[in-house]
Amino acid sequence: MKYIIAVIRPHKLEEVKRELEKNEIHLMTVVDVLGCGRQKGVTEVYRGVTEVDNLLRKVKLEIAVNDEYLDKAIAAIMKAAPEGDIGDGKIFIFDMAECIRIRTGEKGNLAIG
Amino acid sequence: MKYIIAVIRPHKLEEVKRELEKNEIHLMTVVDVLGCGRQKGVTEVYRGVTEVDNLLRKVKLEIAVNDEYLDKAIAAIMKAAPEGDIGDGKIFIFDMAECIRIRTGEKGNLAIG
Amino acid sequence: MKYIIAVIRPHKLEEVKRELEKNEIHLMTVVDVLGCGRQKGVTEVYRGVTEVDNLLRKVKLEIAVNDEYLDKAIAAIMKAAPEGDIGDGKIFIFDMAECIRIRTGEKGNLAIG
Amino acid sequence: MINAADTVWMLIATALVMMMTPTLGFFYGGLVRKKNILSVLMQCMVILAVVSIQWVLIGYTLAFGPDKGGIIGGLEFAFLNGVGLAPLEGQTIPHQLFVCFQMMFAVITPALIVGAFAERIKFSGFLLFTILWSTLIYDPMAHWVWASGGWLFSMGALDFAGGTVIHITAGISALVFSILIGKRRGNGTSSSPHNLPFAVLGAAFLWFGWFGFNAGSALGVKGQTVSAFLNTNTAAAGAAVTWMILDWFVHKTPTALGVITGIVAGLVAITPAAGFVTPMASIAIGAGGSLLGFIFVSYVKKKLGYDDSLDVFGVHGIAGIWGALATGLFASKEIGGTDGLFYGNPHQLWVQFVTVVVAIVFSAVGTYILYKICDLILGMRVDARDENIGLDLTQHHESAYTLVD
Amino acid sequence: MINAADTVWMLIATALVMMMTPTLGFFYGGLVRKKNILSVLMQCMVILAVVSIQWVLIGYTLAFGPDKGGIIGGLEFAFLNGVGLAPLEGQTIPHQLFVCFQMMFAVITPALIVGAFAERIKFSGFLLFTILWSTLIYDPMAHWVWASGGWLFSMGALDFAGGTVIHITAGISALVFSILIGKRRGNGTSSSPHNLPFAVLGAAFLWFGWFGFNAGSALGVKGQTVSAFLNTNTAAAGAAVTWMILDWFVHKTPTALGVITGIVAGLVAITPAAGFVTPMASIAIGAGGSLLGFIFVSYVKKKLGYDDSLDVFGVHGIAGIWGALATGLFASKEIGGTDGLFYGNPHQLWVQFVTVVVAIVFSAVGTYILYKICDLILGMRVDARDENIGLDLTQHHESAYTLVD
Amino acid sequence: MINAADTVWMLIATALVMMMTPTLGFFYGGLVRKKNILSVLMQCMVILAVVSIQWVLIGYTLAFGPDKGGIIGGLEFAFLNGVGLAPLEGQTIPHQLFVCFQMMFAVITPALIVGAFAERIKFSGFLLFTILWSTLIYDPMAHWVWASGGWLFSMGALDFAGGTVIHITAGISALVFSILIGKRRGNGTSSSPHNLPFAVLGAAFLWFGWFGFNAGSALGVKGQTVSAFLNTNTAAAGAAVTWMILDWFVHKTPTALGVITGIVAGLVAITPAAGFVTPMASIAIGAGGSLLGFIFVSYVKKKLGYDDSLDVFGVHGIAGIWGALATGLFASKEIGGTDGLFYGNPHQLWVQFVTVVVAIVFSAVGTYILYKICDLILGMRVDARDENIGLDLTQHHESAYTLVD
Ligand SMILES: Nc1ncnc2c1ncn2[C@@H]1O[C@H](COP(=O)(O)OP(=O)(O)O)[C@@H](O)[C@H]1O
Ligand SMILES: Nc1ncnc2c1ncn2[C@@H]1O[C@H](COP(=O)(O)OP(=O)(O)O)[C@@H](O)[C@H]1O
Ligand SMILES: Nc1ncnc2c1ncn2[C@@H]1O[C@H](COP(=O)(O)OP(=O)(O)O)[C@@H](O)[C@H]1O
Repeated sequence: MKYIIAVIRPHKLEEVKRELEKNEIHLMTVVDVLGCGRQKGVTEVYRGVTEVDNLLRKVKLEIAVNDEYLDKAIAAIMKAAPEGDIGDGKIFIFDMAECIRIRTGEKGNLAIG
Repeated sequence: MKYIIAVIRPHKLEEVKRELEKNEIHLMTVVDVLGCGRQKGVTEVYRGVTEVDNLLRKVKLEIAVNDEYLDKAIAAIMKAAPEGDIGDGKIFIFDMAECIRIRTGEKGNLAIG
Repeated sequence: MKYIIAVIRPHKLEEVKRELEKNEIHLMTVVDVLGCGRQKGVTEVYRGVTEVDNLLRKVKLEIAVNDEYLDKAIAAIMKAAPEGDIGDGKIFIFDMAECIRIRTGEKGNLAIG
Repeated sequence: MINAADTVWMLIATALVMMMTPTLGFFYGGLVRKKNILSVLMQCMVILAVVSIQWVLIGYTLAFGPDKGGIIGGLEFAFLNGVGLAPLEGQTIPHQLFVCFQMMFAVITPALIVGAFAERIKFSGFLLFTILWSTLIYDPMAHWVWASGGWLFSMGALDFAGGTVIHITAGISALVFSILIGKRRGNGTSSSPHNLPFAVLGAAFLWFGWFGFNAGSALGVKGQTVSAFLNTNTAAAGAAVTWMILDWFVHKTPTALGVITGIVAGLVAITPAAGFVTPMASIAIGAGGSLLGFIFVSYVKKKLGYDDSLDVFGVHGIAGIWGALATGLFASKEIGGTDGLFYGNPHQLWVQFVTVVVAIVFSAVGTYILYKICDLILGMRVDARDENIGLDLTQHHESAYTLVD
Repeated sequence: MINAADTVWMLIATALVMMMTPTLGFFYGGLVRKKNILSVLMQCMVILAVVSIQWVLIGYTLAFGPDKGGIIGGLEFAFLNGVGLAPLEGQTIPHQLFVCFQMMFAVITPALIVGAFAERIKFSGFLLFTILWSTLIYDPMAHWVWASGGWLFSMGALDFAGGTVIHITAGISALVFSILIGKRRGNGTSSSPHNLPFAVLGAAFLWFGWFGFNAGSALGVKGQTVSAFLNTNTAAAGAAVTWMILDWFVHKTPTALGVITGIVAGLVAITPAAGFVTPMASIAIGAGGSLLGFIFVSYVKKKLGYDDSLDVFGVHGIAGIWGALATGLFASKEIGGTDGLFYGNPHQLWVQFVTVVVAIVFSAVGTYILYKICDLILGMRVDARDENIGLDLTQHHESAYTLVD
Repeated sequence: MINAADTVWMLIATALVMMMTPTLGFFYGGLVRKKNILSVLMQCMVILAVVSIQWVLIGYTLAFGPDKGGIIGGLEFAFLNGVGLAPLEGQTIPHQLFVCFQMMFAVITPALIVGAFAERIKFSGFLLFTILWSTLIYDPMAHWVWASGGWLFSMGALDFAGGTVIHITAGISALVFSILIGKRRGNGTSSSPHNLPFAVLGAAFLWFGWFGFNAGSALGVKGQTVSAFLNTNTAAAGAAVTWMILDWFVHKTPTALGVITGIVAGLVAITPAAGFVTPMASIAIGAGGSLLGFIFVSYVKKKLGYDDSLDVFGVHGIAGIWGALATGLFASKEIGGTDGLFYGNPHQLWVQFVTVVVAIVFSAVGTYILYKICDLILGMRVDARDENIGLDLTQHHESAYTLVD
């Protein structure tokens, strides 16, 4: 079982979700985050104080998948998320020790989907 | 050392926290998230545009525990979180390589609690 | 490859970021969270209902690093984040199975930085 | 004869009172949880719309139509038939403007009750209840106290701007309603206001609008208008300071929510008295309303255990009762033509007392009956699932705020 | 001769209308995405500032300066030269106050269009367009309909408070503009309003301000003032209730956004008719505006596929056209001195129809030309990257809200 | 003799000025960090309450009681003793209404200073300071400039609506205070406004309220009232445009914060001049205030290194000084009865200059002394921990917003 954390551009969320759904990945958790990356932030100006805030709005997806879905999930994200510019984001993948569905108590692969 | 990520219904947060505390688990980190799951979202209507937004408000708990507390923590969540309907959420469990308390520099099991 | 999750005091964010940058760690993802820890919350009063809310505002940093940067990253956080009081926060470290840069498809160590 | 200056003042006063109902929505809406703010705003806006219509169709004539036996107005003015621009006897503003001004009072009164059943009411039940309540409780009550010929009016009850008709009636109805509909689920935990600045915004504009509410109730520009204006301000100020001090002593900290709650309590308390008392008395009346409100909200409510979500009873009911009685204490012939107890006229206090009791009994019984009827027909309370998800999504299929975008 | 009461009323009415433009910003701003709210607020505030200046320099004289052939005002009053305190002929308020009142109308009209191009316009292009549009579309149009000597005015067109001049002109320009600038990227998905309470706040204060807008258009305190006041309120109420019911039947749920949209549609619809019709007619006019708005926003827009971000055309254009025509139907001599079709004067409907057509054609063609010119000079639409990041950051280098702090 | 139209206007003007103080809270509150907004709102609401009480008890009589040697008013009117409805000599509104109107000025002045010490002040210290400052700085200053008999008034100082008494006094006190209390911790980093829309809301309603502030200062409906009204608007507009252009040139982008800051600077600048100058002059005065404010906020402040959190000095102090002097330049006999330098009366500029110097010296010294006293008694600055956690939680035990719910 794998846990995918993907940081993407906010306006790509819909597209990525749609692409994942095409690949039968329907379950995920979404968080509003600020990302600090290679992408230079947009300069902000407040009463003459100019600051390049390099914290940019991003969206973080967390997706738990069975091993056989991992490649599909990655491919879907890789397809829908990029614009080709710096700031497209990253995918981080983790081994997951266990997964439990709270409602039923099901565990492991059964619980993921 | 384990790291638990639990996605639950927002209005269950208090109960889950109370149940965890009964089991001597007092430390956790809480995030506001949107969850995309089996639970069908509530239809939203904006000037006649009807959309079933399947992103629902959830709360994500992150709890680092020593191995001997893992089962207690899971049991507490399983007890307090479910309503029995789709949408009750999931628990994801990870092996954690290290834990450090910033204040003291303590590491490992000592740092978790 | 390691994934660092650090929970710190909100007003320390700038300092920690600066310290990390000094150590050539420029990439991270930041989330607004509520933390429940040893630190006693500030009492809140609403029309005479007094509640010690023990959920305090914290900031969570997530930083993926190559193994050789791990110690640097920890040291930087340990240097900038603490105030010496309860509530300084924690660092959690995970093994990361894979990392992919969405823009280029680069993987592993190459993708992290 | 129409007086132009009076007319201008009443136009503005009317606009100000209109503004109070949405503003009340923000005062209340800021205090509920994120998932319910729209339902509160929606209820206030819908009341504004629906009662505006009800009033021109039937409400106005019931309240202010030619008196039938002291009990109710006749239907002569239904659909504003025959209601033109010529002033009513004893008035100096166009009849239609009087209709408008009174309309805004009819609007805000049921809106006050919204705070009692917030976070758990079904929208359809709410709507039916509101229409019935306006027609069957508010309109007669307004007739009794304000219409010449109304039986309480004839008794000599003093109610300058609606302490009894508006605040006691709404406050008592709120209490009864909140008992009948029951407590919110999971109440008592994590029920912090989701957006206190909105509540402050609401309170600030309520204060602003209340100048129209109270000083407008002179129905023109007279000495009483100015007295009411000044008294409104000093009462609100005195009440705010009082609540702040009580908070500081009792809870060890002055709070913003306390200050704005005090403001509203003070404004409520001065409402019946505004045109009858001196500025110094108004400070005392404001402070008294605040003190009593504080006691009810902080202690009595906890003791009794009902869940009046936003303290409509504690603030409007209690401060309203206090204000009505205080009018019987502090009224001074020099200001408004009638003396109260402190100026040697105990009878006035008795009249005020009777009015208060009538308002309490009538609105309590009336609300009880209407609640039961509406509950039978449509149901008043949402089910557990809807309450957990929140009224915004389940009753209106909307979210107030987006999380990611 | 100057009348003091009239002057007071017009001072207030002017202040109220001034307040409507920022308030409109909140109505619109609450409906866009988080990354674009500041751009909307900024546009409204800048219009308020820029058109205020344009008006005293040149706009007022073009619109209300001595008539030149029914087409435009002369430059005699440029820079407010010779515009003092003595009233204009037939008026009872200082000339400068008339300038102020009309200024606020000139301000809000281009601000209405902001809703059409929201979330994708370049600020520089917007600014140039606004200045040109005010000078070349609004000012002549105001002259034609309102200035004595203006050719539509001479035809006998009834437009009490600007249904044609303001709402049709803005609504049609919005439609043309939104077609020319094209759809928002990724439109249709996840475009929920980011802060509906702000939109409710805006709608509430628009209602409040509209009393000044409509009742102020009597230019003093008369019977018509009070009629307009009452009609404004009942029309808004009728429209809100109508939209709520339609929402409930068609979409199975009454929505807050529906109610506030209805309110605005009702206020728009009654604008040209406010001082000419009975209260009961005003309910019908409001309800009609709401019904037509509902149809356009829910069905026609989807069909036609243009992206009028915040439905300026559907709400202001359609309800404005309806209102202008309805004035020709419901106008009653008793209220405002002229009869409409229902009172046996079909000619008035014809005049209204002509005016509407003129307004449509003139504003459509004018907007088309001005858009093309501005697009050529500065470019009107931001590039994809800027649109994705949002206008707040890319056009103004500011964020409305902080995420972490 | 009481004039009804004048009275109506002053009722409204008073209500509008009352509304400005909470509104100022939103202007300021939107600019601070999330953890401090309530403290700012709280301070504004508490000032409104406390100074309202102080004023009727003692403040009014100190400022406007029978003159004692040009320095202070006597205690004859303490507790509003003998202050009734009969107008003061030379006035046409009830005496109590004059009290109310002036009260709102006394309220907003200390509220302006809130922006200087935001995010780091102890509430108790703030409260003591405010009460003392109102009584010992504001009340005498108001007497000197506005009361007949006041020594600056006798010199012929022109201050239409309080440029000197209010804005210079507050602006200078803010500067001194911000130096004494020291910089915010970690200032300079991540101090972006947490809710710019709130700041825009505040600025918009300040503009709205300022019509009451300036045009109300004519104390009735006269020619000057209308001049002041128009000038207020054009000055604000001119200033907004100026700041926008400066931002665009200097920082390469027009900003919403810039526009609203410009608006306030323009409103401040025109305040002393509003009833004395032509509309064209008012644009120049507004633009000048904006330009000078821009220079101070963008450059001088950085150079000098004090931490005036929300630029009270840069905006109110500087634009206030400019406005007071500009009154001496642009005043025209035709508008307000006195000529300035540009109309051949250099003496007026000298008088203005003296008044400005007096206001600066008096408020600087006074604030210094009062700060030191309050700091000794209660302490003025919160400790590091409280500042880090935020004033909302530590001073008021409340959070403005919930994160999860
Ligand atoms: N090593 C990392 N650790 C944590 N988050 C990261 C890391 N690298 C990138 N991110 C996240 O991904 C986002 C995009 O990364 P960025 O470097 O800007 O783009 P790209 O991947 O196209 O070079 C960042 O804003 C940040 O949120
Ligand atoms: N595979 C997954 N990956 C990430 N998050 C998940 C996953 N499955 C469920 N979740 C989270 O858990 C929430 C509840 O899941 P859902 O399928 O609706 O309920 P249930 O577990 O009762 O079937 C989702 O909204 C989502 O946030
Ligand atoms: N075991 C844990 N699991 C998850 N989060 C934790 C855990 N321990 C601490 N935290 C996070 O770290 C924050 C600081 O911890 P706290 O115990 O208050 O301080 P300290 O580490 O100085 O003792 C908490 O508010 C919480 O967000």
